[in-house]
Amino acid sequence: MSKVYKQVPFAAIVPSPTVANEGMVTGNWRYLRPVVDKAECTQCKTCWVFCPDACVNMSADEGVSFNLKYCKGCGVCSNVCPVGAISRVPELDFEE
Amino acid sequence: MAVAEMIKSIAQAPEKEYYLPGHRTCAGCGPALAYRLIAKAAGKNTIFIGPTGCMYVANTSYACGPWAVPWTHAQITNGGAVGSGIEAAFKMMIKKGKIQDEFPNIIVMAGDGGAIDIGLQAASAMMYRGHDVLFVMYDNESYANTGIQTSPATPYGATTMFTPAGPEIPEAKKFFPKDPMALFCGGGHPEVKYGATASVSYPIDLMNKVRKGLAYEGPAFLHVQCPCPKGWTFPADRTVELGKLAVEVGMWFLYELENGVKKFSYTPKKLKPVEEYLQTQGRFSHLQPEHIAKLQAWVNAKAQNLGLEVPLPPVR
Amino acid sequence: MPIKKRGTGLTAVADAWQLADIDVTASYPIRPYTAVMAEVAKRIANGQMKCEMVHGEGEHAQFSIAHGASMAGARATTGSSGVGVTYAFEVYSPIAGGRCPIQALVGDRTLDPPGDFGSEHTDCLTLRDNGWIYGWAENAQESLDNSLMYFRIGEDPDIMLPQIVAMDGYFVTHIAQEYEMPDQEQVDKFLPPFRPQFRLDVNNPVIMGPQIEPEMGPPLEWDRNVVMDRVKAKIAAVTEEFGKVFGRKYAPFVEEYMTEDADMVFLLQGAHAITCRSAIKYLREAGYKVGMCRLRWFRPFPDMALKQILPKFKVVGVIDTNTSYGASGGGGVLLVETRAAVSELANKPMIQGFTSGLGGETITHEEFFKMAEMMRETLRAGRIIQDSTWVNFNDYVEGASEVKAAQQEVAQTKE
Amino acid sequence: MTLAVAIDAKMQEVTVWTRGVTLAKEARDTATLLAKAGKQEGKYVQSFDNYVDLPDRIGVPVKSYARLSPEPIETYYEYENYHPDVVVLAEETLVKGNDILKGAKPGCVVVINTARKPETLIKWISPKAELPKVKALACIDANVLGAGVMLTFDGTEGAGDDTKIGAGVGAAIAGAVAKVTGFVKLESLVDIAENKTAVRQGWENVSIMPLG
Repeated sequence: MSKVYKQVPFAAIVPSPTVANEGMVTGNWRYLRPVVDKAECTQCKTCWVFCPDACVNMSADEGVSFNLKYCKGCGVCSNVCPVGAISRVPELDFEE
Repeated sequence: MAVAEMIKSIAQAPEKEYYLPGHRTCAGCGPALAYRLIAKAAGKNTIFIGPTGCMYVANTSYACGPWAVPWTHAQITNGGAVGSGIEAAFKMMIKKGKIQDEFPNIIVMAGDGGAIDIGLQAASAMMYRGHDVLFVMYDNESYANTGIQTSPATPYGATTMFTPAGPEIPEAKKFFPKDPMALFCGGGHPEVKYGATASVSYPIDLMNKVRKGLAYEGPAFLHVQCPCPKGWTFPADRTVELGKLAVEVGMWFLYELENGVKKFSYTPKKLKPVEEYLQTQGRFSHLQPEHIAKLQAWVNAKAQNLGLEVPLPPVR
Repeated sequence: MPIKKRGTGLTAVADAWQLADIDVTASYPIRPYTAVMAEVAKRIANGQMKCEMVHGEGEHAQFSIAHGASMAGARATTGSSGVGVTYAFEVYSPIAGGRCPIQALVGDRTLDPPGDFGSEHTDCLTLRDNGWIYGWAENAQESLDNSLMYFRIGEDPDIMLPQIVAMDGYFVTHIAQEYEMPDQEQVDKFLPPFRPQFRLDVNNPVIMGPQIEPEMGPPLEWDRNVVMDRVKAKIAAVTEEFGKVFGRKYAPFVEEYMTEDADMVFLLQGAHAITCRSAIKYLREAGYKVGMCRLRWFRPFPDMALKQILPKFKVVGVIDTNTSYGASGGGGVLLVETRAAVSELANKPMIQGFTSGLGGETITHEEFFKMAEMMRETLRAGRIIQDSTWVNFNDYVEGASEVKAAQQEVAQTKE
Repeated sequence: MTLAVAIDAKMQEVTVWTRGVTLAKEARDTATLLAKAGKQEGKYVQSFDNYVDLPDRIGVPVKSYARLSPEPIETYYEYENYHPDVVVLAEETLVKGNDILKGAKPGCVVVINTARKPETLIKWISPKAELPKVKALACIDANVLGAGVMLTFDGTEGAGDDTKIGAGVGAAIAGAVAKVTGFVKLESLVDIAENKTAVRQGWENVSIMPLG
């Protein structure tokens, strides 16, 4: 066999992920990054509930943060925010 | 019916995710949001059946998937049948003591094509036979996975790859959509005790309807409107906004049919003109006033048929 | 204790399913396979069987229901006939590719048009490229025995493939005959419970059947290809073990009848073998050195066995009870497969094709005599005179009447 | 057996990276324009979308391809441009987090639709090991030229594209590519593109940073 194929498990049955699907990392889809203004944020969780990609994280200490490894930058969070606390900033304005 | 634990607010919504980050759905995908909320409401003891459609192809590209619970593919034709077989198997294997599992929540996540077009026969038979399965029709109003083609859920007047507008057919799509609630829950499937419409823009309502449907023994049906930024042609950040607007203009109605009794989950004070909704989407950009009037008349008739007692916009 | 019973191939398979303690079966009525489901329904109603019987709304649904049940970890069955078999076509590959070892009973029926209840093998042969394993039984006993052997082979962790217990409609499905229903203890010894490595289990979640990239396809298909070699080895082992447990010995791949000194043989599968054996008896008395090779499996095709067996003969008359319009040689599927199996042998026999028994016609003694006569013509000529012969349509000899006369003479002298 | 042969040795491969759905038509137009212009100049050409990227999803990185050769193209049915001579990014952020130089030929050129300077973008280009192969990095701010973005499903999934070819920013990007690479003449592009001004502006406004 000269060509090395991508191997797939028996009958293409693959284990379910537990935290995130490492097989499809979508952070490089984003060209506008969501940025939360923590002073404005009321922690109402509206952005959290509406994120199609489950990329909004909430914590009592940190408040709202985004899973930038997977966030596609759709902007739904910014659109639904009742207090306008989430802005969308060009991704290339950030080094990382 | 087991008593479903209801969610009263966003703050009470379960934290745990079962539809995880990492899928090839569009930025701002309505159906992906539906999947996430449904998985969240259903919880760990759940098995999903995914007939072919966007929520199969986009979610499982490639040789992986975003579900933390068991998931299996079904053909676009046979979600209802595969769901039936799984349910029958669990019932019998538990009865015989061959497995120690708790009977799981079994959810078929069919798109509009997999629910009311090519998959209609299997869905209908599953409901007729009374399988304890929640059949969800995530409705993005087209065959989206193949690049946006008309389905029986595509609204009158929408352009798709198969219904372009042109001088001979200025309105694009000519037919009015099927009514899935009438098809499945209009009395024709006596085993279906619970059916509801929902929208990704009303997440608490959606999650509670999932739980209610699952709590009923026997088949339940959920018709979820899922705005599709690609197919409807609108900016991806407006998905939730458009789902709400659909309800405000009467292009979507939120209600339940529980043991034959209809109950509206939310009603606007008055319906806004449908034109406000049409303007937001590229798929309607070609419509002429006579087409808009025809659509308004359809909305008004539907509101009246459903018994929605609010002021309706004039048909011009 | 095994029970002597009187019944059809359908009741015999129902017995096998009962003994195998199937969990789910999916039904839809179509002649002539229907009664196996009626039989299961009765046994569920009277408590003999514990099984969910799901009334599919068509064959596509039947196979899909069984597929779902199998993914959940259940032993599941279904069945069909004729256009019902082809209606389900979409789902055969997903079931086999998903490695779900469900079992189906197919009672053959001619495909439309026009409506015809009689047996042709075409229905079941159409799905030969989908990765199912199957073969034809010639009577009720073999139907039952095949069902048990197929479960054992198909559910083997090294195999995991769906199976079809095929049988000729009417002949095997409807004619009551004597057979033995094995003892539960024997079956439990032979057939372990179905315990798949993967099933839909919330405590060990998996994703079944995701999309793949084009370059992931070939390895998966390679796996589905090479498993067929493992099936062949498993067939040999399981058939032998079956004989030890139940006392009925079958040839694993090809049953030979009166082939020791034969210079020509009929090659066929299914119910017509019974008439064939009888016809051979008369042909032998009339001086024909003829025998029979009956295929016990069609997929995987017993090519290795045929490579060993067929060089013993000079002429092989392949009898196709099916159509494959436009196929190489102008005959049916068996002709093409048989020729391909021995094509590379230096000492291969001449292989001629017969199409007979279409539309559920019986293949009569006279027709076997005619075919033997034509095979003898081939033998004398030392070449294939006519590529494929549809018996009664383009026969090229008039010898059948002579054979019949000889047969009557023999019969008279016996009296 | 391997034969020491040079298959398609003279073929030039252009890979246009873009965003699914929203910018798909513009990238396809860039590839189509370059192929059509090449054809007009007597070359053998192909253009196609990356099949595995389809169906495209909003935001997902996808590719369109053009291939031009003075000789008949021998690797006629391939999924990708495996060895691009030119890598075009129809949207600037694609430079971050995508292996855009994978398989690139030595002496290849990168063209990015951006208002930023080449110097600021170069740090994101990957794989880093391939960077020495890049001859020049060119930037064209096509978005400010006013051509706009066409949004249509026409031309996807192998369908014919009856909408205007080269009406939007894709035309300006094509002009820039032509200037940087010399693969096709400006006149050929102007001749076939719907928005001729955009093509010229792309040609004129592209800024080139030589590398290596």
